[in-house]
Amino acid sequence: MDVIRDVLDNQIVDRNQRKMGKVDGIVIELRDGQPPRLAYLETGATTLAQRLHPRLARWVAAVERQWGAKNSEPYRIPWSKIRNIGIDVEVDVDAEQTSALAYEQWLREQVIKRIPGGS
Amino acid sequence: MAELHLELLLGKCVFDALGDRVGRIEEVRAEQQEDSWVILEYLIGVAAIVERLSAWNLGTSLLHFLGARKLNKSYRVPWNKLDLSNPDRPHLICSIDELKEISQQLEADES
Amino acid sequence: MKKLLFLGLLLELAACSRSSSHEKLLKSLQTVQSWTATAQMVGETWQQGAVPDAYAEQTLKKSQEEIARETKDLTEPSAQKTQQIQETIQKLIAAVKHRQKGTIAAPLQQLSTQHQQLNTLLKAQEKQP
Amino acid sequence: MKKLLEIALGIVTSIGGFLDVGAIATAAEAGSAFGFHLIWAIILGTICVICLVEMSGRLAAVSQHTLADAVRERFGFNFYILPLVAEIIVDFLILGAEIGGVCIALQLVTGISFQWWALPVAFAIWLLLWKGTFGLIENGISVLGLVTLVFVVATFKLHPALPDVAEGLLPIVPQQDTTHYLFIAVAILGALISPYLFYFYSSGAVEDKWDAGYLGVNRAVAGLGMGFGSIVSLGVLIVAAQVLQPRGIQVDSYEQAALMLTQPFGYWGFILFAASLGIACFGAALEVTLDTAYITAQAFGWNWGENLHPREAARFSFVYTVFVFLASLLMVVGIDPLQLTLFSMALTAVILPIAILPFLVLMNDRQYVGEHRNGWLSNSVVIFTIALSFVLAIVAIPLEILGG
Repeated sequence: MDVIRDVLDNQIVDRNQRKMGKVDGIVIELRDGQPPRLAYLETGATTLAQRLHPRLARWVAAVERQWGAKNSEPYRIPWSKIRNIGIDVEVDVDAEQTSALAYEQWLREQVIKRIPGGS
Repeated sequence: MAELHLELLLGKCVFDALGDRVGRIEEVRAEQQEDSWVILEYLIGVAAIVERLSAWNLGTSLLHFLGARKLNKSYRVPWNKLDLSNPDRPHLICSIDELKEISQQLEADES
Repeated sequence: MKKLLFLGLLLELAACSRSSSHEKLLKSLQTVQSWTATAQMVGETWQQGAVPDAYAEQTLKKSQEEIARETKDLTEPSAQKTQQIQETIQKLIAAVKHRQKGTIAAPLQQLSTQHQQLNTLLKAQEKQP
Repeated sequence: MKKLLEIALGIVTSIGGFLDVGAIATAAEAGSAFGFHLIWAIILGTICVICLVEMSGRLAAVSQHTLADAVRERFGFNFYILPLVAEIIVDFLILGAEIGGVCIALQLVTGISFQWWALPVAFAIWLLLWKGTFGLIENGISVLGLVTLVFVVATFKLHPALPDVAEGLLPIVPQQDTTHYLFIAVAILGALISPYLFYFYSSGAVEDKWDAGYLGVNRAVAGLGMGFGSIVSLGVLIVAAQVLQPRGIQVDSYEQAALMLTQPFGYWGFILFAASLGIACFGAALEVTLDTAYITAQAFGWNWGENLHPREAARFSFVYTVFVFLASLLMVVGIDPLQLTLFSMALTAVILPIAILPFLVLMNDRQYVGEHRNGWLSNSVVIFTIALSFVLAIVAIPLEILGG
């Protein structure tokens, strides 16, 4: 498997096929005398910003601390939770229960539902 | 056990033991071993990008058109030949001559 | 890429510095000509009942404004001509305002003559080197 | 039978989708200023857009990916952010222009200045997106869009001299007003080859759940639909050349263009022009707004879909809500709609390489499209047209702005 081509930046869907973000980062574990192991997928604004520029990442993190939704840390998914890597990366979690959708949920509750026809 | 962000390794320049530039990391190959996925090798150099886009026909003809006659600076580095103890400056623990070049491999694939 | 852009910009400046006051004059005259033709067509179509009153009034006013703006850059004898055209358009506007289809025929005829005179002027200017 | 219906519907949609403020404005400007001499630009742009629309439908049908998804996955986010930002900026200007087109249409009919219409129009667009489904938007607007065929009817009524029209197929650069000629040529190409169309079309194909069985439908819709759309554009150009040019009217503002149908049809011609402009722009405004929400949501992997209830795709709905109101502000402050249109169309030509080239690479990627890869012909047509538009754009835009 080509990790960058086939996994990084791909769509993540939960066990109900709900879109829950994309693979913003891949965390590996370096081990003595053994090949590095793919440990987690990460999804979240700070992880993404880090790739563009470290300063942008610090700025995003500061903004999130100030105004962000709760639990806005990048969300980690252990590699063992991955069910299938095809067009999308399918993981065995329920998106609504994770912090990956913190902003989606915040917008839904605070903004969208308050607009007529939004609830 | 040290953790490392793979996406931040992308595009990092790899140096050999003498401190010369080898190329940039563009792709990482992994394989399933028993329960876990492990990294086998890192692909370095321009040809790695073209391969990542798997657009050999268009890519190579375009590169030829732009004047790149050979893609001889692209290598595959086995996981145990790359020292990642300083992720900002990854370096080889072997000489370039021991590495396989990607372009040769690809020509073999094509034929 | 940057070089290409830079080259474009250079060409630009060269072209601009060459563009003489004569070319500017021509451009102004062409614009006046186009808006005069517009006013005339609006007047005619309004007379035939082919456009709404509000539209006719607005567009005539706009033609007048555009012509006035160009007139500032013009010298005699063109400036005098465009001044006359503006006055004629004022008559068209008055006719439209009072919804009097009968009174628009005369100023329309006048505008048509002035338009032809303007064209002659424009042709003469175009022939000059 | 179902497929036939889909083809028919798709063609109707494309006519509606193809024709927007850019197509009408640039064709009117071209015809009034240069007669038939810019017909070649419309033909060239149409051939290129047929190829590209066919490709984006093929990509979506074969790989189940939208164009934005595919570019992000293959090229990585760090690359995708470039076309994304470029496209959002251009979409913003185009949306402002489309809203302007609707407002002008309303101004023509009511006499109330276009600035007053901007917010109500933006609200109507938003309401339709908020409440409507993809099918309603696609089919409803496009059926109304058939009114634009009035330009084709007008063309036949005006009996243009065929040899003169045929001469317009050859790209001949005139001695006078060369820069303006090139600028309008660029604007025509930019108006026809609008990247939002491809992103939108591929997202639509995914929303409609196309698979490889739809390749034939896709080809028919792209070819016939875009072809018909282009005939309407040609109609606008020919009518402007027949009616406005002989009188010496150069279209500098929409009020002047509004006169072009009064000669063949009288009062109804005026109303039909306003209706065509209003409906075409309203449809295109819906598409541009949706497109921006699509590409943003797809960039970050959010849930998206016009068929979803707003609460199921909160961030997606939020993006289009904010975007459409921001873009309408361009009109509220009173920027001239026609100048904004021409400028944003020419700017589109500048971003074409970055928006289209990654797409071409994907269309040659065996993993994505398998045996349905591009042939050399469509590759060459697209590369040639994009390169031509880009070069013309960087030469003509500064010239036009500085006033040469």
